[in-house]
Amino acid sequence: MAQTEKFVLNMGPQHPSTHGVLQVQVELDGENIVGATPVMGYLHRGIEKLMESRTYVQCVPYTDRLDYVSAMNNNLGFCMAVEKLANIEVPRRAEYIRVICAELNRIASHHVFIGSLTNDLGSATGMIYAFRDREKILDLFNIICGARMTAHYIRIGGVAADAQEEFLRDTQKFIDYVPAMLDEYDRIFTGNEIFQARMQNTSIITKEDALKYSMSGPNIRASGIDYDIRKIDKYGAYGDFDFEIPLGKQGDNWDRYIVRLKEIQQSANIIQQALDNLPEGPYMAKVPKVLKPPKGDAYHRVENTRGELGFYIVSDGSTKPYRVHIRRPSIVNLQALDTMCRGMLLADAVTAFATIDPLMGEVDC
Amino acid sequence: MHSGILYSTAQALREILMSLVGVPLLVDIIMTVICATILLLIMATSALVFTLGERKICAFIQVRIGPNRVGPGGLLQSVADMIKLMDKEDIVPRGIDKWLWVLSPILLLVPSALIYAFFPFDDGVILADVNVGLFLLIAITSQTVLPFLMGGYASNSKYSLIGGMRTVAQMLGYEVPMVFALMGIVMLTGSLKMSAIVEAQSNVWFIVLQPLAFLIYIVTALVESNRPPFNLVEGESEIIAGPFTEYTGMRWALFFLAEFSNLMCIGILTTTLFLGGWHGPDFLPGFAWFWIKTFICVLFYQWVGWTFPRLRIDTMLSFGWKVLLPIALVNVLLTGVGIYIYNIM
Amino acid sequence: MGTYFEIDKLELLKAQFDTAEFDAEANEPAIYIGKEQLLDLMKVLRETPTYSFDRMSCLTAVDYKEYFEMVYCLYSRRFDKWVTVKVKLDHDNPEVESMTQIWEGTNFEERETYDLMGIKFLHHPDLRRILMPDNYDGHPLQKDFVPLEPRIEGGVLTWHKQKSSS
Amino acid sequence: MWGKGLVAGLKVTWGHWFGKKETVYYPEEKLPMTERFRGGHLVLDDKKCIACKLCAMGCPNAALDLTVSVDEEKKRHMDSYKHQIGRCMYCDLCIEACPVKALSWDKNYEFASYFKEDMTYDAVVEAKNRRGNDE
Repeated sequence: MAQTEKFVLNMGPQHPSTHGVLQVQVELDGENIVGATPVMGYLHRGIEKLMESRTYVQCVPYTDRLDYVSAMNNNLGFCMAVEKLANIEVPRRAEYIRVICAELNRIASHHVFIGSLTNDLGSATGMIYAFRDREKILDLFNIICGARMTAHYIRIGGVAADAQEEFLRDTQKFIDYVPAMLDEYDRIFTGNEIFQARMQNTSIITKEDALKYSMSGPNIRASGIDYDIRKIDKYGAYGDFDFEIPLGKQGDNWDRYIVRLKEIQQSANIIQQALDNLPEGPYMAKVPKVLKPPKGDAYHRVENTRGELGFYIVSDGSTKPYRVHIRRPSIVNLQALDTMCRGMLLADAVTAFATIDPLMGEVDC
Repeated sequence: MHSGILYSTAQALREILMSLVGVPLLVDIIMTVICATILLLIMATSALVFTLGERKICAFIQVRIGPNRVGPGGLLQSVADMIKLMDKEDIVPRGIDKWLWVLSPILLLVPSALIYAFFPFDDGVILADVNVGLFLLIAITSQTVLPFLMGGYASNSKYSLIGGMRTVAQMLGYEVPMVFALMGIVMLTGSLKMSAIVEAQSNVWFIVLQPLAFLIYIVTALVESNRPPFNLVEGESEIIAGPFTEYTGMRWALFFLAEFSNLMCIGILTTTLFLGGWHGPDFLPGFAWFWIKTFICVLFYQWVGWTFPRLRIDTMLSFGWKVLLPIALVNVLLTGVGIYIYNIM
Repeated sequence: MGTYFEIDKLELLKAQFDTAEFDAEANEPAIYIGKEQLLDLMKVLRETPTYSFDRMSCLTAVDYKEYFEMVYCLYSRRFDKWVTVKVKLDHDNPEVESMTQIWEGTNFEERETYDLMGIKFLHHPDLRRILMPDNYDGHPLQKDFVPLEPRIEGGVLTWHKQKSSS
Repeated sequence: MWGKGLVAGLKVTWGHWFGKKETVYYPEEKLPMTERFRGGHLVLDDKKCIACKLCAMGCPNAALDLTVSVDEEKKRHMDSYKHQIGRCMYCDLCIEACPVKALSWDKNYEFASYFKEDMTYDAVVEAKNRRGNDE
């Protein structure tokens, strides 16, 4: 007699579409998913422990390796936490340059999102187009700090070097290119009926679920919750800029994609304002060569491309942090994976991995 | 009765052989062997050409240069690929169903090779111009389901199994609209004979008379040959490579060969059934027109494949059964009405 | 950054919970609470409409050698307020109520804290190691942690105490 | 109408099919490296170097292995300057730490090697070789 049976499919850690080394144990009933359990730790490097034996200044390059496609945002989070701990006032120009870099990196990170999403949907061409445009931003980073991904540009007290004319000019060129770029994405991805059919009404995260799982970043905004730390906390120079927070309607894969597309637009908007009003002045505060923050602890969070990135630093008064904890958005967002995949098809699971946009460097820390 | 360079050459060859051997049966056998060899060579060459073509076109669409190291402009890249594939270690995974696993790639190649016998390459140049040509052709192409399923089942891998099941679902699902779409052509021609179908297009190509059938055929052909956006069988971001996940080296190359042979098949079929086969203005010989049209079709299929994302299995199946099949049936009805009106007039 | 929780409300909480303490002199005083009353305090913080701390922003533990300290950073989206709750735990047997009973989204963070710091969360739905290998013995973020040596035994990766290095 | 988006997508790829390509023929054609580019070997100006070891102290990963000798006149000399590229994360902290600006990158990113040992080199030796070539 014929009978059917559920089976477990181990997707990853070596699989074409698991974004690094994420392993997901998918329980399948035919092609229907009845459960998905993420298994992590393949990229665990112990950055929190490493930081305990490095001085504050030496810790900064390690934050590059957390979320390696938006290194600038990680630098920013760590540096701001240390500045809060040590009461360092950052010069205005440095704040603006930080915003420019962080927003450029947000766009670059969303390029990776679009690229990997389209690749997972089966259109390798889309990936190349997104990465082609990301390359322009990486070239900008190469100009300003000499590295493309692991920037280590934002430092405690300011930035590593002043932004050159060349950088500002090329950034302006890129910002002018953004509308054409988004138009091309609209024509090849957004307007495409197959994309729409693949993504609309799949892997829905409701408002309640998004709050329940403490999600953050574009993922929670796609569910329609207005929660953007740039707007709430107005850290750094973000208070000076006028920008909107794009929100999704129902929290399906399509909304998560559209929210990120619109965020590219808003980031470009912020960069434009920052470029127009870039103040003159020093790019680095006076930071003692041997940084010894007073005893105590500080928690500071920034809006990383993937959500709420927090650094909790405990100082014992020495040159090295006593304890650093990193609140990584990716690992928290991953908790929703099971809810997203349940009841969907195997192909939707791949889309769900892509739209939740976890980065294993950050998940495993 | 037939004209064209290829046909005259074949006739001349036959006469020479006749004078040499003298036994008609033996000459027939020799001629068949020669034809079969040429067809197999065409198939192998198509794989070589299309490997490079696919990679170059994909690169051009993706604003890249593409392979450019081997030979001038990367022309010999596919040769290098072949040598690499032959050179590779033949990994036989543990726990497989050995016989099915080994047979699957070989069996897959058989139908892909067989259908070349029914293609009219030029006026009178057709290996087996049987009365039920189109019918046989469809019957043989649908045999590709089995090797895929065999490979998927025998590999003892969950990815392969899912891929195998998908093959069955999609190939069977799209066979039906395809047959009904081609029905219109058969109604117009009044024959299943391939040469008759081409002959019927000497004045008007069937793409003009059967635009609906043409669109349906394009979609179903992409599905039947596992081309993107319908390459669910090997959907590499979901199930890695479907039935060929566990194959390496030459075994994998056979799948590869079958895939490119299928790609050329659908190009040839589109040409033969809708684009007038070898018909064309007189300044070029028939077979040249045939190949030009085929290549344009293949380029079109590759262009489509490299632009669109993959469909999901449920969307694809419901599209086949709920959209394409009704349209195909309507097309049959319209064709019937059209023929009736034409006959009255 | 939103503002910190007001002192007078902290006083209110202190009156409500007898183990609650805070340093009134400090800039942004954290509430210290006994681990028995932690769950109740958190429930009050989350559910009282005038507090409504609906987001557990950060959950972690610090090893102070004599004791462990759990740190919870709560954020109220409604009032844009912060509060830090701290619990001191015994170093020998660190156990604390799991926050998944109130915030389900702390699941992975608690698993991580358990994995790296060795704190056991009571009533946690799925307390397993998350980053380290399942057969690992030890908690890397503890201050007296000594890395284990990987060895392959019978095709399985196992972990062993290092021989006292000379 | 259904299918409009598909045609629009096809138009985009058609445009790129015959459009300008973004990649270059790499070994023949190289992209220029920027002024601040961090990568390659460390170039030590051994005339300027005062052997203060600040660079090694600034290194987060202990990628620099220096030996310093002191001569009769209490002058410090850099005897060897081992840079382990395998440990280096190109954070630029060593170069920024240098009080006399004796360090810089040579910006040559093509230093892949078959053996791990080949990735460690001595900047003092390289500096001497360079001087030898110049003279």
